[in-house]
Amino acid sequence: AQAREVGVSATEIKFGMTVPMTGSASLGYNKIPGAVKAYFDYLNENGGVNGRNLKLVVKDDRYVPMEAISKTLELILKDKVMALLAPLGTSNNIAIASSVNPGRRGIPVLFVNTGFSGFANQKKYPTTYAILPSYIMEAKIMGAYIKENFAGKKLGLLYQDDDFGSDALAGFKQAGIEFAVKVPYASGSQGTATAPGWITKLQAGGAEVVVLFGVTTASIFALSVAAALKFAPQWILGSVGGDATTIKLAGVPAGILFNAVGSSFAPATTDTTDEYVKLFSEIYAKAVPGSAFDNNVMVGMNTAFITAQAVKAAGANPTRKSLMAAINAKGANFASAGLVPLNFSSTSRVGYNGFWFGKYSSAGDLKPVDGKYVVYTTDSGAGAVVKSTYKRPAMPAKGLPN
Amino acid sequence: MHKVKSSSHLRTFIFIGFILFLISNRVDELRVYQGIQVAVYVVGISSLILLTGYSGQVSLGHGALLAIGGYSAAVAKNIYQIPTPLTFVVAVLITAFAGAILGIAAARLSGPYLAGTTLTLAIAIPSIANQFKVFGGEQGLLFDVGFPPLSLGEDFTQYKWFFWIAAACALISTWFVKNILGSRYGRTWRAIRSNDVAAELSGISIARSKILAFTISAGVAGLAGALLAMSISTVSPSAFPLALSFSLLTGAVLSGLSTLSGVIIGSVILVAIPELADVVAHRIGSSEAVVTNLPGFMVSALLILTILLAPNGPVEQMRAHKAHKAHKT
Amino acid sequence: MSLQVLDLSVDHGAIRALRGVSFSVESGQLAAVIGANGAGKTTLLRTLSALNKASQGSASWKDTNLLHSKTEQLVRRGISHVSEGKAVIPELSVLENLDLGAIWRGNKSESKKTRDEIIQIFPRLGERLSQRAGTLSGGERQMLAIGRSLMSKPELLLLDEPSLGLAPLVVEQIFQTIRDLTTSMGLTVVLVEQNAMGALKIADVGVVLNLGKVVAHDSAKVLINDPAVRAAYLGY
Amino acid sequence: MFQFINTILIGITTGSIYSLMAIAIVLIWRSTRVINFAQAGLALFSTYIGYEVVSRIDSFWIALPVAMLGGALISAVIELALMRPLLRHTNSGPIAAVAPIIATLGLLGIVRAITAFIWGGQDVVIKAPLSNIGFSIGEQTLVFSPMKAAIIISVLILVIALTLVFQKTNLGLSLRASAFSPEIARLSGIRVDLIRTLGWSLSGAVGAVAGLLQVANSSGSISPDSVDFAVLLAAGFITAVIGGLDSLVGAVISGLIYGIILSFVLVYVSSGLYFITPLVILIVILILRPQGIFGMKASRRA
Amino acid sequence: MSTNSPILQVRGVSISFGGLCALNDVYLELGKNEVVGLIGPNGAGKTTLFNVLCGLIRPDSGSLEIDGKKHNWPNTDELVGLGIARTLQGVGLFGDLTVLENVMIGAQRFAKSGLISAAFGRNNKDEKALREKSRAALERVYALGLAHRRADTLSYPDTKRVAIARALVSEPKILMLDEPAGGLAEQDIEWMNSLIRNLSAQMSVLLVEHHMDVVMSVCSKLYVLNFGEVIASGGAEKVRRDPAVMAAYLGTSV
Ligand SMILES: Nc1ncnc2c1ncn2[C@@H]1O[C@H](COP(=O)(O)OP(=O)(O)OP(=O)(O)O)[C@@H](O)[C@H]1O
Ligand SMILES: Nc1ncnc2c1ncn2[C@@H]1O[C@H](COP(=O)(O)OP(=O)(O)OP(=O)(O)O)[C@@H](O)[C@H]1O
Ligand SMILES: [Mg+2]
Ligand SMILES: [Mg+2]
Repeated sequence: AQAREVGVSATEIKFGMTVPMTGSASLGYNKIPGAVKAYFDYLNENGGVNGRNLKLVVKDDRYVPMEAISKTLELILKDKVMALLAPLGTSNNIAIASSVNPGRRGIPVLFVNTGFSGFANQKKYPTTYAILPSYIMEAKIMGAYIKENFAGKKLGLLYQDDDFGSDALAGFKQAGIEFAVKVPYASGSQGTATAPGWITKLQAGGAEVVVLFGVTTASIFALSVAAALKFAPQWILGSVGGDATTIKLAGVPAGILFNAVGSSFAPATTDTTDEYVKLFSEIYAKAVPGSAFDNNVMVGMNTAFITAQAVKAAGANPTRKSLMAAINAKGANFASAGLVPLNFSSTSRVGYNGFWFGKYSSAGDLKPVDGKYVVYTTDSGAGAVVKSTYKRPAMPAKGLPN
Repeated sequence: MHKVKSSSHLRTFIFIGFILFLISNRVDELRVYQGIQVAVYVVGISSLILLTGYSGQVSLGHGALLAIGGYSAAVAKNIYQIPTPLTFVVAVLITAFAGAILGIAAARLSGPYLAGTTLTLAIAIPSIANQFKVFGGEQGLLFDVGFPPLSLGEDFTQYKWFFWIAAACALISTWFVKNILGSRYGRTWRAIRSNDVAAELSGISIARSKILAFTISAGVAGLAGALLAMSISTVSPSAFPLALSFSLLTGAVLSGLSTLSGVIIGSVILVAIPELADVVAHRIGSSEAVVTNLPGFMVSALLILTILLAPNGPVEQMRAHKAHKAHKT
Repeated sequence: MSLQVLDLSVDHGAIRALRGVSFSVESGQLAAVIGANGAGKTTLLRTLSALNKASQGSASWKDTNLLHSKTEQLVRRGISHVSEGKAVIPELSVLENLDLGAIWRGNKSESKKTRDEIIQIFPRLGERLSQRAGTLSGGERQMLAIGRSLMSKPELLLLDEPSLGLAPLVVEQIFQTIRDLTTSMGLTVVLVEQNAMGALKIADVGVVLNLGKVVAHDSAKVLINDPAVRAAYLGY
Repeated sequence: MFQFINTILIGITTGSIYSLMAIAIVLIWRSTRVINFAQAGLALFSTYIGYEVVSRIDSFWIALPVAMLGGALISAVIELALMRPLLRHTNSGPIAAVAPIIATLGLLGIVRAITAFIWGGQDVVIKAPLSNIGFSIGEQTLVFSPMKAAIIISVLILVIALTLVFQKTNLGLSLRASAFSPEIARLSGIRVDLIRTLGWSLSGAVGAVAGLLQVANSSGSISPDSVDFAVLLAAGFITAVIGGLDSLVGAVISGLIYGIILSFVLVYVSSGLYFITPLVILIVILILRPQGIFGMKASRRA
Repeated sequence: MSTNSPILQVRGVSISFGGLCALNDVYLELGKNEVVGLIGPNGAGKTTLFNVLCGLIRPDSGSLEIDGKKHNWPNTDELVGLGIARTLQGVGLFGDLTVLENVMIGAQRFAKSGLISAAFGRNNKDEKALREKSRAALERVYALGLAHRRADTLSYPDTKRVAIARALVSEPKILMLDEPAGGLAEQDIEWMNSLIRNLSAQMSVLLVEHHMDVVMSVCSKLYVLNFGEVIASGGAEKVRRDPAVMAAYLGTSV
């Protein structure tokens, strides 16, 4: 047998992930590793991939670039992982890319966990694969949706006062959306002290439709304060901050969400009729008892699922090269929980490129309007927003890579 | 305290440099990178020892000064295309200037009031990056020192290059700081700390000395910031969290506030502990919750133990211990 | 025998400050402890009020063992100590400093009465009740320190160089006051003094310390006339 | 106009909670001359204790005293086991100023970790005992609800109670004496060790109230890494410093000032300035009064 | 009255704290190589006057002349420059510095090398010079043996020696001593007397003291303060017999 690739042994393949497990930035995200492991374990119980188990090594970077880098180096040099999997955070990923430079080392960076569009740039990041639709895409699409459904209404926007927000603003601008009230908040400031301020502003501005384009905690505080102030506009929640499970867990009365518009690329975590949600939530419940099945878990497990297919597609003796080649060649056709298409190809590192819209039920669950998913797709550039006819292929048997 | 024969110091420092050079050729890239981190901490901590240990001004926000240094370097390089070596100088100068201004305010503040101000500074400074576009927002700015000169050979890695730069800077700045602390300036600061009226009666201008201390300390911190930026090739708000300021203070205490000799110890511990803690945690860690939180727990515990058992740092502790032994016999 | 000190030795780390000190004071008596700088006078007093730990020997007041109790307990047993060098709290006002002395009684009206009596003795303090103690003059601080300890209505009073920094006139007054307190209130006093003459003049008994040892222990009269003592400590 | 009123109300409620945090810090500062950076951590821990009670017998108003008791006990233990020996041998040299800071920072880390060990990293929710729905005036709704009213009232009660205790008893004087000069305090018959422990436990109890009210005031979720408590850490310290560290009144007033200014900046200037405003407030105030609004100037005399 | 022109002269110094008038129209003259005593009851204003002279307190009114030249009240840190050195009532050594370092602080006005040369370790010559000066000063107070002890381990009398050495090393024209004999036992007082006496060969001395025997044995001239006012001044013997002084300060004995 020829020399095996780094991180690949006869019995297992190692992946490495850096993610904030502690510290203020860790909220919610610290469930992702558990989710990935949950799926990997399930997969391994069912024979793994070509007889090899998939293993995840997790490092806590506390959301600090300096640590993200040293942890990444540990993963590469000490733990000898085959590829980096879903490293989290825009600035951390930029730091890793430019300092550790996996590109030059030929180490795959699969499915970076950020909506920053830049990582799809193949020249700059030759081994990096994005997966989340970019914030710009989301804003463009949401813009189109608003035009279509809420034309002429007075619009309000809550957004994060950093790149996440500025991408959003750029996207809405492209979509030609004008907001009557724009409320920025400093990332990390969302809380009891600030939320009432947002709402009074939106109220004073007389917003009829309010877009919550922040993180989940921001949505939570905005919604609960709005309830307290009897402010009930038409809510539209972005995918980042629209996770029904988390919102409800945080004690926001379900009633408030009723009829709010939500968007996502994955099925709603509360939609148990969805085959993926059903399977994943079962697996997760067994693996991490007592922990709620929320969006982060959903995305985490989905990422693991896609990774497994990539490994499978990379052949009997997968190498870093063959792994990336496999994604380039077959990535677009990988099965996934996503309700929008994947766009991997030899020339594209873009993962999901669209969203579907639905409404929150009286129970506070995000459901497609009268049962069918309305999916829009676009790109991070000047491209138009198109209603997609994409139909998600059925889930392979037992949710294992075929 | 301890007299300074700077000439012999110079030799020691050159010797250390040579050792480091040899080491850097033996160890793997990870260790080299950690070497860079150590160097960054050495510079940062020595700056803090000068300010807090000698001139008695407690700074809870030294990370902010590092941030200023890092951003100055990055802006100087990206926007004004200043040649790389100069960017470090720029970082030092600009941060020193900022330090001088801070020092003017600080000179009027006592203990907790200064601590409070510096703390808020550490919270505020990084978030400024999102207010002005030049600082590149959350993604921050790239700071690319460039590849090692080819003359050093093909297999000469980026990090080894960074390490050489960082180590050189660290050695030089530590040598400067050591000399200054050993000179009448260091003596003056200690005098003020122990009795300001008496110091003033001896012809010392308290405000001026304190501001001077803040300026020098800031300059050194600026260098640390630039080096940090180099090591991660970027600057971004999240690179200078409040935790960084606390780590530096921790490192200063682990090194021993009253002398520079222990600075390397503190820095190494800062870098080594998280990794060790990780290993230990995975050894004994049963549940997920334990594995993720044990490292933090151990670092904090170590901190408290040090302050309980060796409040003046290992070096002083050994010195005291020796003295004690000598006394017994 | 009310105050009993037997074979008392005290160390400051390496330095042995007291070496087998023994003496005793009847209740109602005024004992003067004199000796050169570094003789161990302060150490003696500090040990008697449990501020320093003894390495051997014993010391008792009435039926209280002084070496095995806490300072604050001793105060509550009527033992009060004016430590060396203007023992006041600079950040507090004169009034607060005084009240401190009687705080453990928790009886405000009574402590007010005592305060007035003390102000009788040191009128200057009365004029300055609201002034921060840190801004008092050296002598005023000394007065305040003594006043504070009197506030606790002690039976045994330990005074460490009360005349330090006081004007001759005031020194006289203070010595007189101490004498009166002893005779009128039946107070027992141990008075450590550099001003050996002044001290011995008002004292009943005297203890002479040198390098941590008791070199003489006798009635004050005898000591005053002892040529050796005169030569060494009275300066003529 | 209406927005104006609401902005003030926001400032008052958040500010009043900061005041509590500041008071907790002041109490410890007064009794031991230590700034307790673990305060927010301890408050969080006590809040979790309260959560345990609520989740068992579902009564916030019983959880409150229990949490206070818990906070008091823990703080007492910390004072006895950690701070006392620490201060005993770090009372001179440069370390003296830094040791307490380091120790309490370390404490913060430990408390956080232990909290995470016990209750895990995820959110738990404490339901607010009263409605958070604001009172309405005609069309409009105030940022002022039964819950917020209750919060302000409890803060008032607590502050008044403390002030009374300090006035009626000599506790205040004993605390300060023990802090400024333990030896002289002892020589005055004050049980210094007891007093210091008392100072810490009082502060622990107050911190617990701050924690629970904070949660009741917000969406109700807590986690070891809760942003709100990270904010409490800074806000409490900053307000305590602004207030001058030595007076309860100072803590309360500066808490309110801080809360109100902040909410006005956020509403009328820009929410982006959230992290910069405190610095500006602090610098402006300290330039005018280096010893804080109610702090007293150290008089310097040879 | 001193025949030689005064080296230090203050007139009409007044200051009040709140209601209390601590100094009221106080005047004082110090001749070259003269030892002048400032005495008076507790709280008379002696230390306050010292503090005014040292710029620790700004007076409400009053004028200052040094060497016959008018001067506005100096900042504390300018004193040594003007050739004035002072010891503190509560000694005030730098506890965690060695005795030698303590004195070197006083000698620093003679330092030449700046920050840069210090940073490059080019200040050895300078340091050596300071060290020599300081040793000399310690020599003069018979404390050279203590040079390398930490200041806070000294016995009380020794701290007083070092404090004076630290003042001397700056080579002052005027030396101000606040209660130099306070807390000293007879033997040490003797020594202090002789030291002060032969200091007056090189400089003028202004001292506050309650020990009358010290005052009488070293001072040629006395000023008596009471309630912030000069109630008597002039030759030591004359002043001492002044009934007002007796009543206000000395009392019957001594
Ligand atoms: N805290 C201490 N540490 C070390 N040595 C000490 C300490 N306190 C006192 N000493 C030493 O113990 C001896 C006795 O000191 P003590 O202060 O009791 O003498 P004293 O008679 O009070 O002197 P003085 O008359 O100056 O007050 C001296 O040699 C002194 O140096
Ligand atoms: N900052 C101040 N506020 C109020 N009163 C003050 C202040 N400073 C000094 N005083 C008062 O002014 C008077 C003079 O004080 P000063 O210290 O000069 O007296 P002194 O002559 O040195 O007395 P002693 O011989 O006891 O040291 C004292 O009554 C003192 O209480
Ligand atoms: Mg003594
Ligand atoms: Mg005086």
